Amino acid sequence: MATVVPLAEAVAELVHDGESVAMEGFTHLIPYAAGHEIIRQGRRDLTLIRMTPDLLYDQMIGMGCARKLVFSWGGNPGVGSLHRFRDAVQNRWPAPLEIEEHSHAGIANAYVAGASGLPFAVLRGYRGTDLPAHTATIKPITCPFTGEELTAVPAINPDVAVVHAQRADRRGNVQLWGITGVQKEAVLAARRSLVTVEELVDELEPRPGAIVLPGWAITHVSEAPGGSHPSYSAGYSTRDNDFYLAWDEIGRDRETFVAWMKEHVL
Amino acid sequence: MATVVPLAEAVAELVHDGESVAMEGFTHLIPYAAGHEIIRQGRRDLTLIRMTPDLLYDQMIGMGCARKLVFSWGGNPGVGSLHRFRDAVQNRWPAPLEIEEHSHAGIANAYVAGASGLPFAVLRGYRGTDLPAHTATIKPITCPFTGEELTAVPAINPDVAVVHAQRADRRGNVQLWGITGVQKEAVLAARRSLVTVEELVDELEPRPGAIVLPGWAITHVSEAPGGSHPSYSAGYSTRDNDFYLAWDEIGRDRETFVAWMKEHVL
Amino acid sequence: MTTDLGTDYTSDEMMTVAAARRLRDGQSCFVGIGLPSTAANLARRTNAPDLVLIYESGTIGAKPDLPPLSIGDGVLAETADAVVSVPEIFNYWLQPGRIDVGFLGAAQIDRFGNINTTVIGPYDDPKVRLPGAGGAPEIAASCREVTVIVRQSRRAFVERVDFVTSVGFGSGPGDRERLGLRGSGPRTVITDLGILEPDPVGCELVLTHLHPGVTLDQARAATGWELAAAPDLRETEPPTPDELAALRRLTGR
Amino acid sequence: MTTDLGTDYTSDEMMTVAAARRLRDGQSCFVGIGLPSTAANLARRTNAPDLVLIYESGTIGAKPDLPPLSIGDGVLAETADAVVSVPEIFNYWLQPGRIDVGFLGAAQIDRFGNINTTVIGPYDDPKVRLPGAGGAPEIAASCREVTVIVRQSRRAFVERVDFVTSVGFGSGPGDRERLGLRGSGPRTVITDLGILEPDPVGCELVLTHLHPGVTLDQARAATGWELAAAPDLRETEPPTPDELAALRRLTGR
Repeated sequence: MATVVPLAEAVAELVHDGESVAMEGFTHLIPYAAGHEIIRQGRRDLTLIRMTPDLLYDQMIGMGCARKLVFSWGGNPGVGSLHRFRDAVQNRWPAPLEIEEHSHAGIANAYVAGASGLPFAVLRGYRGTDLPAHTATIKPITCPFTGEELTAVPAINPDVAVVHAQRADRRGNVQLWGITGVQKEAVLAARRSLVTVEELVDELEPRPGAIVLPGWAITHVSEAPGGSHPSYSAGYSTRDNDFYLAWDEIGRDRETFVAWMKEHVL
Repeated sequence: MATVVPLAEAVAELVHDGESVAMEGFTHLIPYAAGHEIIRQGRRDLTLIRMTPDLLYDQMIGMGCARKLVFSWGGNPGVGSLHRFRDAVQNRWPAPLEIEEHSHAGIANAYVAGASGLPFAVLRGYRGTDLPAHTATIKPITCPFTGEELTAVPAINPDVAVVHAQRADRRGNVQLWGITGVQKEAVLAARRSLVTVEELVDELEPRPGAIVLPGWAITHVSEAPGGSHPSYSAGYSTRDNDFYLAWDEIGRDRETFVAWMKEHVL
Repeated sequence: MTTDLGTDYTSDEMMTVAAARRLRDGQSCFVGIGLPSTAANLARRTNAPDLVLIYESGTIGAKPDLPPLSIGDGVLAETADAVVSVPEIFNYWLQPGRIDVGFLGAAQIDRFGNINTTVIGPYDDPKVRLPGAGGAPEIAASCREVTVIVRQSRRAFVERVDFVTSVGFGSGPGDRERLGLRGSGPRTVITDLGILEPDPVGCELVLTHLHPGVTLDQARAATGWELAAAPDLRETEPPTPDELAALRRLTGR
Repeated sequence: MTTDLGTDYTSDEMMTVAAARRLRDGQSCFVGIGLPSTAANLARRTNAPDLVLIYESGTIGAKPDLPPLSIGDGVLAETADAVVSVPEIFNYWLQPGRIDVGFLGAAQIDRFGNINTTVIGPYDDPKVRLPGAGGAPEIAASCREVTVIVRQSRRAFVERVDFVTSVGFGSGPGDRERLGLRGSGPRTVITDLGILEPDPVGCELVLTHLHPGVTLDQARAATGWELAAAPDLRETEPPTPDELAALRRLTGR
């Protein structure tokens, strides 16, 4: 059964230097509050896993939390590049960043395998692209019935998964709705998990489009109202598209970036 | 885009002798009305696919529609045996019945592969059991990353899938809720599909726990109020457990069975 | 409630109560239909109010008032914490080994706890065609442990099952590991006569408890192999009045 | 609306209008972000009101009032016929080939329609690190056909992409079949200068349309390979006043 604890305590207990951390949320429900807490606690050498690194991992990479990034699309959606991610890859600033690069379909299926207790997943993917030449975790596999060659990716089983959701009850049952992305898979694939929520409620009222993650499948729940900003939590907030546009300037320059982080996060 | 047509017309157009037909609905939303229409139209030599044959396939087998059954649990849930199924397997009455036998996990994953456009699915299943010795569609597969041996089943891609749902709008978008079983997978895995519904509505009002199958992924929709009896349609009817209990007697004897079918179905 | 309630119970009631007691509060339990479902629902009303009931229909945390007839009755979905698809319940919930206890029935069970629910007699020319596997093979493989509930008789308790539908300990020690089965297998077999548990060395099911009034000879007469008794063979505690009252509210007896 | 609207448009507007026209009513379209999203949303307001927009965030049949900034803006989920998980959108909807058109952008595209959105320069020591693959490799593989929208320049239109993120026709005829890619590949590349389509024999992209006011020499100067023109090279119909008005309502220009 998930226990409800303050965010700083949950992060201190669950996220350790050198571990693999998956923070998911596909455009929607990105766990910024938790990521900022990881930055404040000065975690280092993390393997950060996320389909779309978004501004969150741009910030974590720029603040030196990461040793490695596993991802499938590292941009500022609809705006352009993630400059801290680019600076790390192109110029090793503030530290070298190893990358393990996939497609969305590949990572999504790797999480599915992880959540399913399987060592690998099969997909029609990557064939003919240059990704397999650079990513060791993409291999061919042959159908035992038809002989057709397809692609396999190994399961992702992070040490910790962190996601944001709209609500939890006091027993740690979590409810989320809208675009739910790959969050269920990330939580179920992980050894430990933290769900930050907009609101703790006495009772989870059923809602159209909502999924529920039972508390017994989660380690900790923490209240973090507004914790998905500048992403959004459907029913609570809207996406701060202006901030995403503004980040292009903030993130472009190392000093501007560090100053912004000092003022707003540290 | 699905077209809304009368049930008899939909069955006549979509279900042909000798084809494979998957009728799904896990205890809930079993498409009895459509199955009875198939019986009335005198279809023969069908390969019937269904995780839990239930009374529906007991009736179809007993009426001679089937040449082969692909299944994972052939009982009357909570009551006992399916006597027509047993009579076909043990005594070839009214016709020999070839069987292809799986576990629930195996068939569910075979549908997932079918819906996903993959030739096979991988699972931790069947190992150590006697099923692989009798079912050719169960094979070992080795993880290309860990070397671990797992099990593969080939995709199920039926000629036709038939399911029952609570509602559809006039554009053929289908809404179902409660226990939704493997219906989405069956429809998406099939070459053609028929969804019978309790009710046609102008607008699908969002509902907690509901999933929507877009009309463009379905061939035909037919109105069939009460079409899941003696199974049930959450929000419209409750399971007729008395009928399931009574079937044990009706189905036990060939003559009683035929008389019942003549009176209630033909 | 009269004072002689404690002795006025059937052997099926004793079996169901003994099974319910094996469940601990807060555990998750993948429930087969029939006797297992009744026992799991009894546990939720007695010793394990926060037991998480999981049915293969996709209902997680169902809280039915009465044991359902099928594993997909409407009450399961209406009272569940979450309802997921059938592929999801097997792939995301059962397969990774995150469920504590699998509760299964059996038509035949052998000395190594292997279960048959497929056929009596040869597969291609069966004497009795049974319903088949359902969710059982993967429940038996993946739950952290398995409890089997089955009435004891020579017909059901056989030296070797006619068909291995669900693996217990295969042909003995090391087989589960060799097959890559993640759960620890059938730790408890509860019958109307007593309780059997696997010998930790040889994996053979041995009698550890006799229900009140049942003799070792009776249990042996109802077993198709040379049934060994544990050195510390004990008598099962009879149903308490509270247990019996709760069970009878469930079964409507 | 003034009469000179028909000639007062930008090359990006011409590009978007030309892309929108390629979509037919009732088709399903897997939409990439940016220019593809604007074009698909324009089509829904002009020639294809029943176009089914599918975004990789899992929204099926989204009907946004304005093109979203990201592929996961709230309006997509609120207006969708169905919202599914990200694994489901790729596995059940994209992968089997049931989606008619994939709409993609590109940083580089080569003469065989292969797309690069990963790196400029060597992978291990890139000159420019681009966002990467996202959903594109599987969109390019599995949609029945693909339309690419990209501004034409020598930097973008190269003899051979630095990195194959998404396969067009590989190194030529037969490659898609050999790789087991199910869709028919990039049937149309729409730029700010014209439209390119693959030569049916050699699979090389050739110029089939020039937008009004653009010359063949201009198109060739913006292409990093010897650009061939189709024998029946035509001029694109300029945007109609209605198309332009609808586009400007969308983009807020």
